[in-house]
Order: sequence, then C-alpha cells, then structure tokens
Amino acid sequence: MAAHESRLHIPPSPARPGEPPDFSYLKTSPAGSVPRPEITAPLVTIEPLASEMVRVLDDAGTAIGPWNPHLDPEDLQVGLRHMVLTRRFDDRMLRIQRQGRITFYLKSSGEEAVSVAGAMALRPDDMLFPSYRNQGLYIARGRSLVDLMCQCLSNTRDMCKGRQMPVLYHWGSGNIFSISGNLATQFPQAVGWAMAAALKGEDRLASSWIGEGATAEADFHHALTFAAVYQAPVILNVVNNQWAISTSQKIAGGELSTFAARGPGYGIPGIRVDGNDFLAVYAVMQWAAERARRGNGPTLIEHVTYRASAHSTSDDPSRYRPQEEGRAWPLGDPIARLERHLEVLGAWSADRQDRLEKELDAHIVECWREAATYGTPSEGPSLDPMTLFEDVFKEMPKSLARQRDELKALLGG
Amino acid sequence: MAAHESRLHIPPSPARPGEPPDFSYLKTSPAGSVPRPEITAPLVTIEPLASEMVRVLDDAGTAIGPWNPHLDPEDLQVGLRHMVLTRRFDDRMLRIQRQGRITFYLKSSGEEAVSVAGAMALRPDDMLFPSYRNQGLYIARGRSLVDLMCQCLSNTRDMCKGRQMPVLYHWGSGNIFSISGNLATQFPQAVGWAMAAALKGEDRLASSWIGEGATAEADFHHALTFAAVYQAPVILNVVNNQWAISTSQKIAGGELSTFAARGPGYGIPGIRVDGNDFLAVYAVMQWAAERARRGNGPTLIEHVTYRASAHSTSDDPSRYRPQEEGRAWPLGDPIARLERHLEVLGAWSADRQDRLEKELDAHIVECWREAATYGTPSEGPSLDPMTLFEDVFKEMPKSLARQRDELKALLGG
Amino acid sequence: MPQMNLVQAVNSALDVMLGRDPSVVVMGEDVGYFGGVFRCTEGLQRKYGEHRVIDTPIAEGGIVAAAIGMGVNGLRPVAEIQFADYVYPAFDQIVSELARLRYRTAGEFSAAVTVRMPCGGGIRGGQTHSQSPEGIFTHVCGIKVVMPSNPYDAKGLLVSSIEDDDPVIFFEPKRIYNGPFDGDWHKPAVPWSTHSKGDVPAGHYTVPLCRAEIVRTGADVTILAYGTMVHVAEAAVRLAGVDAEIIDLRTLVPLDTDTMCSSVCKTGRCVIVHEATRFSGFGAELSATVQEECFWHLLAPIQRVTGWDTPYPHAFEWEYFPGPARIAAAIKTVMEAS
Amino acid sequence: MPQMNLVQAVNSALDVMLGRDPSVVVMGEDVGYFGGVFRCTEGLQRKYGEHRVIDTPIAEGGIVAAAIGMGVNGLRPVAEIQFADYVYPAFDQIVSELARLRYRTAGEFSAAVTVRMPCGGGIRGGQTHSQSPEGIFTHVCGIKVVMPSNPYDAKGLLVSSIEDDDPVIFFEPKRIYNGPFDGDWHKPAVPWSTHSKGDVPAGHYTVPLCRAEIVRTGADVTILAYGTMVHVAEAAVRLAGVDAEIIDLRTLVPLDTDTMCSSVCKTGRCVIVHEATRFSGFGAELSATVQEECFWHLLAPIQRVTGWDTPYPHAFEWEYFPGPARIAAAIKTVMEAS
Ligand SMILES: Cc1ncc(C[n+]2csc(CCOP(=O)(O)OP(=O)(O)O)c2C)c(N)n1
Ligand SMILES: Cc1ncc(C[n+]2csc(CCOP(=O)(O)OP(=O)(O)O)c2C)c(N)n1
Ligand SMILES: [Mg+2]
Ligand SMILES: [Mg+2]
Repeated sequence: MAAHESRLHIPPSPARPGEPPDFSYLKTSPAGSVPRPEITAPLVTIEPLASEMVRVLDDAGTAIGPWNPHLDPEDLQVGLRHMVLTRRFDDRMLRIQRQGRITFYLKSSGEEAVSVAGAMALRPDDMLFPSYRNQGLYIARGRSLVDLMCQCLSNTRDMCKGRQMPVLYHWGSGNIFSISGNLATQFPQAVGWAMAAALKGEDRLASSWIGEGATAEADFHHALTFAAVYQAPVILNVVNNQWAISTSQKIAGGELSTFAARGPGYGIPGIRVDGNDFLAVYAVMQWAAERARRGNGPTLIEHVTYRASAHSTSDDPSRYRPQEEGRAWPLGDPIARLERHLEVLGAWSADRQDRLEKELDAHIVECWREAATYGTPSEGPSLDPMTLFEDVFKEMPKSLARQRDELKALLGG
Repeated sequence: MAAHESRLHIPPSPARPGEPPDFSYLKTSPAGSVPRPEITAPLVTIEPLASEMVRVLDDAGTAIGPWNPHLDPEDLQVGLRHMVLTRRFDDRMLRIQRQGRITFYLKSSGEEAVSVAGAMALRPDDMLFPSYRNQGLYIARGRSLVDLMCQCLSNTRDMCKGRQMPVLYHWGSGNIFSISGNLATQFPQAVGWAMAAALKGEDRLASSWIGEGATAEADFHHALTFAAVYQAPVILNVVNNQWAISTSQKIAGGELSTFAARGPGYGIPGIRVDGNDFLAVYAVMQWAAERARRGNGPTLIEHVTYRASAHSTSDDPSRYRPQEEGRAWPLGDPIARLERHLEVLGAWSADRQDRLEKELDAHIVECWREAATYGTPSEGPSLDPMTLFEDVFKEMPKSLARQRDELKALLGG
Repeated sequence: MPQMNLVQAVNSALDVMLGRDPSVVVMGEDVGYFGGVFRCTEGLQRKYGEHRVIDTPIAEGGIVAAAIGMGVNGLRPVAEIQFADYVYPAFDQIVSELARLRYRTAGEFSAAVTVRMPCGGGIRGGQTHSQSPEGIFTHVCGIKVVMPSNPYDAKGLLVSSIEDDDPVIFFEPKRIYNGPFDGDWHKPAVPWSTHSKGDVPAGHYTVPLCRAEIVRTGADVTILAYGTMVHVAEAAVRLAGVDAEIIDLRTLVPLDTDTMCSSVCKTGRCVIVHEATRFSGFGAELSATVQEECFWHLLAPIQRVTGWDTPYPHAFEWEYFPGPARIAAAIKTVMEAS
Repeated sequence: MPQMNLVQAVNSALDVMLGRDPSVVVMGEDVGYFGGVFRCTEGLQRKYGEHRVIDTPIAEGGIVAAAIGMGVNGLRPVAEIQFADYVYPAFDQIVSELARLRYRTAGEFSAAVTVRMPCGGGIRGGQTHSQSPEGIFTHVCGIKVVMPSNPYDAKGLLVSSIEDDDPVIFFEPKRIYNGPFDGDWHKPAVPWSTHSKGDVPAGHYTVPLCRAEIVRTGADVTILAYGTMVHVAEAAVRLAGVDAEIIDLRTLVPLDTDTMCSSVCKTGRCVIVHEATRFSGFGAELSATVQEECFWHLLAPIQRVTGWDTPYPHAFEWEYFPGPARIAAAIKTVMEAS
C-alpha cells in the first residue's frame, strides 16, 4: 500500500512554508456585480448568490451596486471605530498574554468587519450566538472593555467567575450568548432560540457564527435542518477565514463547493459575501435580518475573510503556512478598506485615523488599569476559590457542600 | 402564548386519517425527459437532476429516454423474480410474526426496486451498507432465505447468535454490512470503507441506504462531508418513502428542497430518481457506480418511493395516514410496473407471473420448514444461552467468564 | 382518584404542565399528531396545538440543541428521546452544553430542559431498544437524573422535573409502562390498577426530586433499587423470605444518601440492584458511597446484582435480566456471610 | 536506549506501527502536515504520505465513523481526538457502533480502531480542555480503555492497542506529556529524562493490555491510580511517610483485579485516586470491586480522592486537582481508622 498506488483523493495542500502564497482557488466577483434579490424572492432566484460574492467596495474605495447599503458617513465612522478598537484591543491583549498576565488569548484580526458590521446591521435585542472569534460583537454592542479584560484575567469581576478560558465571554443583558469551547454547538442552539422567539410571536431574531472548519460538525447540519423545517428567524453565519488551525478550508469541504452553497440544498438561501468589505457584510446581514423579520425564514451567509493572525496564543502559524500569505490575501484588510472608503467620501483622513488610534489605545490602557485593580495573577484581590462549587446546580446539593467544606478545611479556611 | 399568535412555521400536515390522500406536493418529471450527463460532467451540469426525477418507464410500460439501461429481458426477469420473492418473503414473515413465532418484523413492500435494481447494478464485491428496509439486497445477492429466517427466529443457526432483533442481518462473505438499530450510522461508515478501498488502490465501491427521515441525523452530514473531501468511491442513497414512522418527509426537511439537492451543496452530484421504476433505479445506480469506479467520486441518490406497509409490526399507520393513501401514490407499484414492461416486451404474461408466485411461495414455505428445524420459540433446538457472553471482546476477559459461570450455575448447568 | 398506568401518568404530567405554564413545550420524534410510539403524548397536540407539541426531525442532537436554545429564550422544553438507546447522538449537547451552561456563565444563562426517554429491557427490543444508560449521565455534573418506579411517582417527579430550573434527564422504565412487572415473565401481566401507586391525582402535584422512598421497611438487609427493579426486588424479598428494607431511590442525582445510608447502618447489609451493565454502572457509586458511610456497620460485603457486562441480547432477555432468583441469591449471600 | 517524553513515545509507537503494518493509518484534526496540536504525529505525514497520515474535517463523529468503515475494510486506523473534551460528538459511533459491532454480528464484523486522546487538567485549559471522561467509557462494554502514566508504557501500550483486534480508547494524560508531574505545580518542571520510564526502546515492543503494575511495593496501604495520578500518589506517599503499595492500573478495561485485590487483601487499606469527578467516576467501580473482593481484609473504609463534582475551573485548577496534600490526608484517614 505505497502512497503512489493509492486512489484516495486528498485535497491539494495549500501553500506551505517556503512556498509562495497561492490564492488561485479563491473565486471572487467584481464589486457591484451581484444582483440583490427581493427578500421574498424564490430560492432559485437567490441560488446564484451562493457561488458569487457580494461586494460593495471597489478597489478605489467607492461603494457601488445594488447591495450598497448607503450608510451615513457617521455610521461608517462608528463602524470603523468599533473595528479599530477591536483590533487594538486584540493586539494589546496578545501582548498581555505574552507577558504572562493572562493564560491564553485569541485574536480576530482581519475579520473585524464580520462581527462589527454584523452587529450594527441587527437590533440590540436580537440574540447573538458567537464563536470565539467574534469579539467585535461585544465591542459593537458596547460591552465595557474592563468586563472583557476581567474575564480574561479570571479575576474578582470575571463574569464567568474564573470558570472559562479567556475570550469565552457571555453577556446576558447585552443579548450575547455564552461562547462554548466546543465548536459549533451554538449553531443549532441559535435555531432553537429563534424557534422560541417565533413561537412566542416575538419580533426578535437570532444570529450565530461559526468557522468554516466547524461546519463539518454535526451541529451545523442540525442547525440547517431545524432552521429549514421550522423556517426559524435566524441568520447562520459561516466565517470562512481559510484556515482551521493548520488545515485549509478544503479539508473542511470547501474544495468543490462554497460553504454558502450548503444552504440551498436544505432549502435555505445561501449568500457568499466579501467578509472584508464592511458595507457588503452590513448589506447582506440587513437583507437576511429583514427576511427573518418578515417571516421568510433563515439565511446562511458565508463571510469570506482571512485569519490574519495565529489561531490562538497556543499556535504558531509559521509551521504550516507561508509567512507572507496574509499580505497576498486578495480581499485586503477590512479596516484599511473602510478607511479608504471614508476618505473617498471626504469623511476621513490619516490624521483622524491617527487620533482615533491614540484615543482608543489610551482608552484600552485605562481599562486595563481598572481591570487590574480587580485582580491579576500577581496582585490585587482574588476570586474566592469556594465559588468553584457554585452554579453547578441552581442550589448547591448537600454532597457538593460537603466537598466545598473539605476544600475549605484543606485551605485552612 | 396561544397558538394563533405564534409565528413558528410548522410544515403543513400531510393528509391524515379521514382526509383524502394528497400528493400534490410531489414533483415528478415525464419519463425520458431528463438528460443523462456524462459521468465526468461538471457538477453544475448535473445539478438540475437533483430537482428533476429520472424516469424510464412511461405509463404504457415502455422504456424511453437517455437513461434507458437497455437491459435484456432475461435480466429484467431476474429482477422481477427478486422483487416478487422479496415481497412474498416479507408477507410471509409478517404472518409468521402475527402468529407470534417471531418477535418483530419490518417489510419493504413497495420499495423493492430500490434494493433489487440497486444490487443488480453493482458488482458482487462492492460493499453494501443497508438500512433495515433493504431486504431486497440480500435476496438479489442470493442469501438463502433459511439464513434470513433463522436470524428472525434467533435460533441455533442465527448469524447474530440471538443478539439482534429480526431483520438486522449481516453477511460478511456476501459483502453486506451489519444493520444497526441506530439510524444512519452506516452512512459515514460506508464512506470510511470506500476511503479504505481507494487508499488500498482497490477497484471496489461502497453503497449505503438510509431513509429520508434519518437524513436529519448527524451521520448524514458526516457522510457527505467526508465523501466530498476525499472523493470517496461511494453511492449514498436516500430512500424517500414519504414517511418516517408517523411524520411526513416535510418534517425531515423535504418541504422546500429535495433530499438529492443536499448533494450539490457539498459538491456531490445529487440525483432524484423514480424509486418505483426498476429501470430508472438501475440506470442511475449504474451511472453512479461508473463515476465512483473511474475516480470521479461520490453520488447522492434520492429514491422517491412509498412505504406501502406499516413502519413495522409495532406500528399502525391507520392512526396517522389515510388508509387509501397507498393506492393514490402517483408512482405506482414497482413490481406491477416491471411486469407491465416485460409484457410490453413480450417477455412476460399473467400466467408466468402466476407460476412464479406459486413457485416462490412454495420455496418460502420450504425454507421456513427448514429454518424451523433449527429452532423456533416453541420447539426444536435452542441456542445455548452461554453464548451471550461471547464476542463482547475477541477473547473473553476473566470478569466476563465469571459472570458466565454465575449464570451457568444459576441455570443449573 | 383516577387510575393511571405509567404512560397515562406521564401524559397527565405533560398535560397539566402544558395547561398551567405557557412556556412549556413538548417536542420529539413522532410526539405530535401520532402521540409518541409509546403513546405518552397522545392527544396533547390536538389539545395544545402544533406549536406547543412539536414533531421534530430525527436528530436527537438537534432536538436537544434546539431545546437548549428554547430554554435560553425562556421556554421549558420537554424533549422526548424515542428510546434511551438513541440518546447518544445528543450526548455532546447534553454533556458539554446543557449540563455546563449555568456553571460556565456563573448563572447568567441556563436552560430548564427536561429530556425524557424510555429505558430498560424485557420488551424483546434487542441491544438497541433495551439499554439503561443512566449510569453514564450520573457521572456528568450539572444534570439531575430521575427514574420513577410507578405512575404516582412518575407524574409527580415529572412535574417537579419540568418545574425545576436545572436540566433533568428523566428515564421511564418501559417494562413497567403498563404494569408493575416483578421479573417473572411467565406470569400474566398485572395492570397498574392492582397497585396502590396506580392511583394518580388528575391535577397538579409534585413528588420532590432528591428524595428516596422506603417502599418496604425491614431490619435484616437494605436493598437499593430504582425503576423496574424496585418491583423485582420486592419479588426477590418474598422469595428469599427475609425482612428486607427496600429503598426506591427515584432520583439518582442528587442522591439521597441519608435515607440509603441510615438504612444500611441499621441493617448492616446491602444489596444493590440495577438492570444496566455492572462494570462502572450506577451500582458502583452506590456501593462506594455505602461503603464509605457505613463501613463500620457492614456485616457482609455489599452485593451488586445487575445486567451482565454485555449488550442486551434479543434472544436471552430473561437470562440477562437480573431477576428475582439472582437477587434472592445475593440476599442469601449477604445474610449468610460472616 | 533513547530517552523520550510521552509525546515522543506516542509518536514513536505510531511511527513503528506505520512502518511495520501497511494497514495502519493515522487520522484526525491537524495530525497531518502540522503534526498535531500536541506534536504527537510530528513528521509522520512527511515519512508515510498524505494517505497514511490523514488530516480530517473537524467532526469527531465523522472521524470515528470513517475509522470504523476503514476498520471493516481491513485497516487499523488510529484516530486522534484533539482533546478528550471533544469526544462526545463521536459518542454514538463509539458506543453504539464501534463497541458493539463484533457482538451484534457474532464476530463476523469488527473494527480494530484505536481512538487516542489527550485528557486531564493542569494546563490552564478551563472546563473544555481538562476533562477526564474515562469513567464513562469504562461503562461501555466492548471497548478497552487504557491510560499510561509514562513514556515507556505509553509506547508499549499504544503498540498493543493498535495490534489488538478490539477497539481501544487510549487516553494520554497531557499534563505528563513533557515530564512526570507530581502535583506540585510550584516546583520547576521535571523532564522525563530524569525518570527511568523515560528510557524508551526505539523499535517495536509491547506492554500487555490488562496488566496493572506495582510501581511501589508496600505493606500498609494500597493506592490505586492511573495516568498523572500515579506520580501524584508517589509524592503523596512521600508526604504521608507510610509504607504504601502503589498500583498503576494502566488498563482500566479489562481491569486487572487480581493485582489490585491481592494487594488490598495484603495491606487491608485502600485509597483510590483519579482526576475525574468523583460521583460515578471510575473510582466508584474500583471501590465496589475492592469491597466485594477484599471485604474481610479491610481495616478501614476505602477512600476516594478525586476531582470535585464540578466542571474543571480555569482559575482554580490547583484547588480542583486532587493533589498530594489531599491524597496524603486520605492516606492518614485510612491509616488512623479503626
Ligand atoms: C468539538 C471540537 N473539536 C475540536 C476542537 C479544537 N479546535 C478548536 S478551534 C479549531 C479549529 C476551528 O477552525 P474554524 O472553525 O475554521 O474556526 P477559526 O478558528 O478559523 O475561526 C479546532 C479544531 C474544539 N474546540 N471543539
Ligand atoms: C438514532 C435513532 N433515533 C430514532 C430511532 C427510532 N426510529 C426507528 S425507525 C424511525 C423512522 C425512520 O424513518 P426513515 O429514516 O424515513 O426510514 P423508513 O422507516 O421510512 O424506511 C425512527 C424514528 C432509531 N432507530 N435510531
Ligand atoms: Mg477558519
Ligand atoms: Mg422514510
């Protein structure tokens, strides 16, 4: 059974370290070229959108075509601010992790538009079921950075009471669901949430995000099946950032078909969008939200983007992809592209950008300073270990109380 | 939360007892109308076949169109014989169950073409991963009825040594995999088997069958994903017999899209075929087999058929569907349609049909007589209960041997 | 008082809860129009509508996931798994999500989901319609595990489970759906109407979770059982002719160790009975706990009587089933030990 | 003899088996080009090709299902689950299929699949990168369950597992991938080169399944442990200053009851240690078995020292972890009991 006799197809390897980056597999559409169907359009009319790519911003930074959401410059500036804050927050937290002050971190760099435009296109009472790479949702909905930092620190103000790894946030009052360490589980949960909203006759929708790698999990199938059967008011987002740790999107099933294309097979419109184009993401999310609100059911959206950083602080991408790959990514950087667009609109400048960055950096530093007062590994107050026995059940059973007392005695408490 | 306020979509109920049968939802294509693409054709060319319906036999019983497999009358007669034997075997076993001589039974009536034509279109060394409603595969591959009956009897010749419910057969040397009580599990296993065949450079393929209801299980998604990624030589068959116990195929996700349509979303050709048309099933299976053998990868086939009998002997379909529904089924009966075709060819007659049925009935009776000599619940030899401890592991661990000895002592052995 | 079998008791609990609480929904395979393959949901869809009693696709993992989402959105879903043998596709959603949601969010999110499923053998179901996987779930912290042994408890415990804010896995021993089976399969079936626990109030009432019941007081030996095996234990005690105390655990998690251990400390002897396979079954935890709590009172080794460590064979159900003879033998062993 | 850490030992076992047996294939998430997130498959794809060391989609259920199909077709797949915490999506294929295939076909079909996965806490992984779910698998009849405590055993047991015709779940305690961690997380890390079991032959050898090892002989108390906890138990024994016998179980199913029970019968005392949660954990089975076999020799109640019955908290790993102090306390308790 030598390799050469084998007929087993292995998807072609992406460019590996030492090889030139190769994105020849990526199919894009020119900005403005893809039609925008009515939200009530029959599935067959929408089907081509699963293999095309909705794009609004052209190379010159102009917004064109039927998907242009015609946002005010003020709104775009807000979007830009959220994206920049997300990126700089990520960068700072990475440095903090490298200094050993938090145990782990995971950036969303290069993918900020997916979360920020997504959150802005929805209403605050729509329920979000994110993956671990959607910190932009928190930023766009205005969660205090201090709270996010305290979670990463597992300190006395940690919303998770020290139980979750960094970035696995949640936000009840902000309508953002808990992030699971187990991939994809949130996808069908979002569908159930949306079914309940419909069942109660409420005008709220759910939106969930997973990576393209995670689409291979059972949960993806359950989500699509249940969403289709009950026409749940849900937006199912696949964030195709080309990589799942070390394996390319081809290993996830992206070689012969797009991830958006899964949708029509289940009776769900699938739309592929340039995930680094803030306006396109906004427009597509808005379209899907409108559909859901009008009772036209779920939409599957594939956001084509690029994971610009390592998978996480436990990862070293130089082992499996060319260092220059990010620079070769054909869809550019979402922040730079929106800046450019605002410049074209005459609503932005290098100077403003500079000031914005400084302002946000200062804000981040200040937040960190505050967060640290609630405890860091080396100083400040620390969470009471006895809390580890709480919340297993709503009320602590006797047996667990005994275990708590045992630990208390052991710690000399 | 009164029902009228709810916006949750519930797929429209099928015709229920007391209502007239309603198959208006069923989309068919005229016989001969659907083109037959080359097996190397690109996916987009094949895609329409997922919503059309491949049919060869027209209402007059003539075989027409590009999918006509041009089988010899002799082969057709063999196919007819297998189908009739399958049906009459099913009928006899049902009566035997009603007499309390076996504990359970499950018929495939109305769906015989799916299995028989399927098996005939493949090679004997292709590996089959059936569901519980594929007894025609065993018949077409020539497994002795005595063996099948002994399994249903859990007697001394039971291939399962009394461990499985009736009909959960397997056949190592006949290349038919074990039937699981757990729905859909065989689907991705077949893909793994096919991957191994390709890996070893063998020229064998795998074919698996599940019900449309079972497509909602995770295994369906895993099968399609792995088959697509590795281009495994596998035929994935969905037998859409309109019902999953009491729920219609709409609850399984058939309202807005066909089951064949799931394929293209994963990059796998999907073909919808008239499952009651022996010639069409044969032709489509042959096409898919050819594709797999030539290294063109997997095919998903939806066989549109009708479950003419109860789900199983534990079921009473008059509780959930109109009694007359079967007669109203637009695609007729696979046996009657093949008979008609053979008559049109001048290769069959009512008289020959009559003789065939008598011959097969006599054969079945004789097989039952023999099977009964290997033990029935009321008489003849019986399986040694001590065998229940075998085959948990290849070698019996000490702890299990002790349990065996305990039972032996208890039974006074 | 109405007489109900265990199916009707379950149905009545669901009926009462659907009627009282608009946030309760019932969902599962064939539970809607058809009323469930064991008829536990019969008539409920007609009464409460397709939106409250929902037929689902055949995907246990999807059912539980959707139920979790609904629970997060304020509903109290009661999901049916058609057979306990088919719960494994939902295992990840139960273990990684349902059980841990409250913990990982420090109480900010939770889902009050009840997952019902028929379990146990003795109905000729072979290895995929006979399993008793409760032991596995008892090792998963964050879910409660319940198994009633009679209609009265079934209804009261199911109402408690649905009203409980924690997730509950609710096992229904299908061999006793229609009558209190005592392990003697030769005997004609006995209906619940012959049993005092077949008297079931029509309206709302609860049987508290986490409370075992002493169903027979005795001085010589304590028998710990639940579900079907409570009745089999009763038969075994008659057979053995000893003055046994039989405890019906009813809730396995959280476990009522006080009731069970004070009994064993009194009798000094203990036999544990379940239908599931022996190795690492729930009986192991019971034995370990009793041993820890009652060591100095124990007069003989604790015995476990369980299913053998094999799948449940179709042909040899009654050789497999831990019937009265095996239990009686174990009782004898602990009585004679010294 | 080469010195290896546990990662290298696993890698070497795979290397040896890929080299010797063309039917062996390695598969899993990131195991191919990258060599696995813990580097256990490093270099193997380069050496044996993309067809023998296969990167898979992220679908544990699909991985195990495909492995079963491959096994049926004569291969010996070694599937990696990236973390034991992520095995649950594969639970149905393992429990309903892999474990039961031989039984339900009376031996006509089987699949010699090995499923490897890193388990255990102490690496700041929080509740979804720290679990020890071995107890659950020990309740599933038809699969063997193995957990080594050192590089030498890891390689020998993994080779045995791959060569075994039954399915094996192979747990790798990730806290000891790089060194024999004894529970004192303040101390600088110790490499395997300091430990005699870090000497690992380069070629093929086996450590037999189902055989426990006495890693320290002693007269006063028997400590049953496996995986990481073997080293922690050693530290605890030093701390407690007793003459303890420490048994490394190595294979949990089938269990070497002879070795463990004859030790307890000798010492009369027993402490059971594992990192998994306590309730219905594997320690329960060990306790029940010891109690049954050694009752008349027991001088004190058997003690279990385990993880608490909560998920593994990110912030409080060392409060959660059953460290030397807790084990030493339990040893003291059993020594003093009377
Ligand atoms: C059920 C499960 N299996 C495996 C993992 C380990 N894991 C964490 S992230 C990851 C890759 C996910 O890739 P993708 O879905 O594309 O998301 P991305 O990281 O690119 O955003 C893997 C395999 C997990 N967390 N959960
Ligand atoms: C995992 C699992 N869930 C549920 C069942 C119970 N069950 C057996 S058959 C069946 C209906 C299957 O319908 P379909 O797949 O359409 O096949 P058909 O019976 O129509 O051939 C159900 C729900 C099962 N056997 N396995
Ligand atoms: Mg990705
Ligand atoms: Mg069906």
